[in-house]
Amino acid sequence: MNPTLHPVLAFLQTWWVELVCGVVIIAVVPLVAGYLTLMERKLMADMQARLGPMRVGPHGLLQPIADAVKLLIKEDIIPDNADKMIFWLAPVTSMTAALTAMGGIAFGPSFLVARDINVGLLFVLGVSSMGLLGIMLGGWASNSHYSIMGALRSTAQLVSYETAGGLALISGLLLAGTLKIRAIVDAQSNDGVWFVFLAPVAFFIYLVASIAETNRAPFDLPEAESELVAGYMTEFSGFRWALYFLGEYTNMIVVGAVATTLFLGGWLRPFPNVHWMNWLDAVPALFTAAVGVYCVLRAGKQPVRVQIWFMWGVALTCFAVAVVLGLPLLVAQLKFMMPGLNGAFWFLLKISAYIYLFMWLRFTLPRYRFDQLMHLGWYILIPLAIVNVLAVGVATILELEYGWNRWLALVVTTVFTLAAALFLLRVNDKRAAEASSAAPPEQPSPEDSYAG
Amino acid sequence: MQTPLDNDLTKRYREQFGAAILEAIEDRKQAYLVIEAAQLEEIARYSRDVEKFDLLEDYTAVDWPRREKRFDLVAILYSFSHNARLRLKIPLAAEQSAASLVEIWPTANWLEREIFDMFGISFSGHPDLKRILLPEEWQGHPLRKDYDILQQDTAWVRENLGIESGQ
Amino acid sequence: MLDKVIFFFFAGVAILSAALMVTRRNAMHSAVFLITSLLAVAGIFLQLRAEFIFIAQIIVYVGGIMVLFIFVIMLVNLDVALHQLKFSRQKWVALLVTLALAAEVGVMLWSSRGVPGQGFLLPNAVPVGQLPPNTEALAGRLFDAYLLPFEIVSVLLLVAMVGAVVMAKKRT
Amino acid sequence: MGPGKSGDRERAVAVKKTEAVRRQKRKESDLRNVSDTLQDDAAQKQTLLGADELILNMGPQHPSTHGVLRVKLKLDGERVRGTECVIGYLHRGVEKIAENRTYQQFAPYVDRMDYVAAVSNGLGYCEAVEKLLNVEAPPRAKVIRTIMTELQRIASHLVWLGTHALDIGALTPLFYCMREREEILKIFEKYCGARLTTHAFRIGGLQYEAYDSFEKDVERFCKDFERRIQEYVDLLTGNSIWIGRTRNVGVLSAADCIALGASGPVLRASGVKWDLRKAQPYAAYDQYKFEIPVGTNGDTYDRYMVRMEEMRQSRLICLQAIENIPAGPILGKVGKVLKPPAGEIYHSIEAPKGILGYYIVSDGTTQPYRVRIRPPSFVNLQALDKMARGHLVADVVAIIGTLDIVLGEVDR
Repeated sequence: MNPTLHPVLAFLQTWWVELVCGVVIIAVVPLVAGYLTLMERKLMADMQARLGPMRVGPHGLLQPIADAVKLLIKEDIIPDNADKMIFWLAPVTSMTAALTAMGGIAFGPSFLVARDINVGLLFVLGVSSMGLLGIMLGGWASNSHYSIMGALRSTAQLVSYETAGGLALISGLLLAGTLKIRAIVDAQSNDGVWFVFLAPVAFFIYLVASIAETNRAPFDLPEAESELVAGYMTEFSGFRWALYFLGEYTNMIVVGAVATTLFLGGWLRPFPNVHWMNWLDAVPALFTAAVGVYCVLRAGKQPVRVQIWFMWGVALTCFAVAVVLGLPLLVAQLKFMMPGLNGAFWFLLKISAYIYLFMWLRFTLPRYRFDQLMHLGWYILIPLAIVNVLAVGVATILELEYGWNRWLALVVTTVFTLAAALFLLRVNDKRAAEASSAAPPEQPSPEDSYAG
Repeated sequence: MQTPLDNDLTKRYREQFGAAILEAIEDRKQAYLVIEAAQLEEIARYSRDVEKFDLLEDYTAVDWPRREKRFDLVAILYSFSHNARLRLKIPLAAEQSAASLVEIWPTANWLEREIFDMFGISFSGHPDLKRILLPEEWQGHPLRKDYDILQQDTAWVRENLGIESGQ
Repeated sequence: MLDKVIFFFFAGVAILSAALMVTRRNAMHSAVFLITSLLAVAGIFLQLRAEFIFIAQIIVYVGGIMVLFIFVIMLVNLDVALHQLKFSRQKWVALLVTLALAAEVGVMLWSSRGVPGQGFLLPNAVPVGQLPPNTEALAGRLFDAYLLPFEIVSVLLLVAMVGAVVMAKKRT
Repeated sequence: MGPGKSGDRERAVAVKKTEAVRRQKRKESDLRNVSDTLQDDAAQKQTLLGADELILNMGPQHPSTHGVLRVKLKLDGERVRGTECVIGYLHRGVEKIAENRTYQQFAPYVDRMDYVAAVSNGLGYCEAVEKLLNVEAPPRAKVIRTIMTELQRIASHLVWLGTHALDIGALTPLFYCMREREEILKIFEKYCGARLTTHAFRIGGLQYEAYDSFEKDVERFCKDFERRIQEYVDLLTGNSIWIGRTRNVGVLSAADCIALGASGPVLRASGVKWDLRKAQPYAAYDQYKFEIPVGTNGDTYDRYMVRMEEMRQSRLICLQAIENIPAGPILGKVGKVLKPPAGEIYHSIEAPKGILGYYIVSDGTTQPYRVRIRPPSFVNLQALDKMARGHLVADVVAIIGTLDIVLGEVDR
């Protein structure tokens, strides 16, 4: 054997799982992100009394692929006065950060993407926050006013809301007592309760902060299309633009996964420790089977033969998945597969619900103005998050040192935090009332909207 | 249709400004005063402050190339308190400029710019008198009667749009 | 073997991008190379199985400090800096400092030749599984043995933060 | 083939030359902009981090300038220190065209000004010419005109609401508004065959009799519309983000409005209870009961509330009008050739966007000697600078939206 080949083989032997995972992430996540866009468009259409994409494939199901092809073959424009190197680098940075963050996530007890590293959650947070660099560099490199304003807004916004979101996560981590993804879920399993019920305020803060971190409405100021055209992406077109979008949608999955892991019980089913609720284990199989049955019923009503076939195809896939999910329930020898399969099902379901909430908010709410956004972040969310960390810490000590009932301790602290929130809102309203009673600023006030 | 008008309003104007009110006419139940351009600012101020014509509803011009004084400036005033309109007509010679009304009615700003753009009448005292609808380098004033409907500044079109004129 | 490859890769990237960082005229390019350099150092930490320091490096330096750097570069006018001489009066001082540093490294290499098993002073990674989880270890040390210094540092940071806010507010 | 080729080459050279000239000019005008800012007074030079003021060109291709409006914003950070509107990209010389067409021939052109409210434009023009001719439209024609115009007002306000909400970031109301507008456009289509630029009326009355189910269609729309308008209210009126984005943004006092000539809902939102439909009734408005909604602060939120209420009032007018459409002829006594006696007329109506005035001078021939159109959007747009100063970029977008301009009318 070739002597130089040997270490390579040894390398592959130890690291093949990680390599395969990397390939899978790069191959699958863009596809998933593409279908997220389709899902978003369909949902938006449904809420806006229209149909959404219908032309490419049955019910527009091939639309993301058509979009990708279109974006790939579009002319690649780099503006004359752009900084070419950074213009090239920026979207790549954004997407690399998002995809790397995926590596730290587990989609179920047996679907750990890369490794259960010791700093799991921190890794996901730290790496995904590097996506900001891509946005800033892209905005700067475009050499355009709209881009640079988008980038500046984006920086101020992300730095502010990452602080709030990070503090909210600390509240959850105090309850879990570990940074490892699997151990966090195990902690919730041992306690028999999702942390969202123990620290509702923290979950709410993380929800708001994660919307802001992924630049989604009503916090989509960096790319506010009615103000800044497309913000930092104004000068990007074709596949560079698509990379930014991939990064954004991947980030949605990442924050959804983090929230699910820490607050929504990860891959645990509802009421994980209540035995008479064990029938919930059958839900995944029954759910997919029901989707299949629905497809069969709808197949007859499709106007075109291709669509009928397609519906049957979807139905058969659903039945196959239902069988895979259901077999461990029936066959005792296969029982070991159940936690993994059902766990993945519940996990994906929770992420989908989280992302659905994002989309729903986007179609419903108007956009914040920049000073209002900063105000919300710094005057309400961050103080609230700090109070909440303190309160949860106190509750943990009360429980560990003084033997209080955990629930009692947490109820007391949550009430305390909510009182603080009310106080903040009251102060805020008073400020707003004062500001509005004063005349509108004729002379621009020296207050600087980027100062945060 | 035009009949001379001699009601209270015109009497008051005549008392105030005498010979500056050249004519007072009613046309299809609408009153207008023909006034001297030199007194335009005073008459406008009087109309706003004393007669309460607080809204300058419109300000435009009409070109009469064969007349001695070529242009008519037409200011249409409206009074909220009397719910009444009054038109002021200011005859102007070809190269004569009128006093700007921006100080009295800020809305005159763009309206005067449009008159300047379309007729080439200049207003003294206007803060920023330049073309508004046409490009700044355009030659000619389209609403003058000697500007044919098919005419255009072909040189400008060639230079700025890079096309030969379609006409 | 693999550890060595990874180490030399990251070390090379770190040194190369550091050199590029100081020689670029464009401040934004310098910032990008500084980020690369910091990331490479983070990679070395990871190769040493120090996950916590690795992620702290990324969060604090790349995600925090460099973001602020770039933010400032975006706000100020770069054209002035572009036309200034890069290495000006202090080049003799710089040379002196460099020589001193090189001498120190040389002495260190020389004196470590007797340490067994270290060969070319390449830090050997401890095999996986033999280390305690280093997040916990670090936290233990910080909140146990070094509690007082830790608190002093945090008070210092708080003071700095309050000072920054006060200075920013002064103009109004 | 030979000469053609050399001609091509010459043309290519000429194009290159003009291109160079153009580039030079652009550079010069850029420099001019910069020097403009430099000349500003020293007090304004105190900007963030001592950086220079930023000139941001918003438009003419920008998603929320509602067409080809170009606004030069002088910015300090995101705060607006001054604006300058550059308009005329859509200038077609409507007034010049009028002088070269007969009275009837010109009527369709007015539809192309405010193309979102073509019926209102037509009403103003037809009534102005009727006044010039001293004829009057028969009562039946007047009532149908009123219904059509009020439907058009609703349609115009719907377009405003949808786009205004979109500017502020609410995506969904636009589609609901378009859904309702579609119903109105269907009524127009059934009535005269056109949806957008309808040319619905003729000088002296109407050309078409109302179709059979006209009343029924209008009634069904009006009945439905009450519920639909509640949907917009649910989505926006109480929403705290919406209130935060609109309240105290772009405040215009009543005195400012009158001085700047701003009319229509902008004026009413400042607390002036004035509507030409009441002040100087035209068409059949004197027969119907309706309220003039007014605001108190003159901010963007008040303008929103005023326009919402106006839609409700228009709906009530329509419902009253279809109850009793008088029978009779639809076209008054006008000749085939219109030759108004020499003289002049000014007639204005309350278009959805404000006072729409026509000043027509006749020299006794079949073609008007001069037609001056007082476009509400053009005059209202002038208030932008006053409203936007001291606000943020995002507010400029909201203010352009709340002024409800149509560039076809601004530029004519």
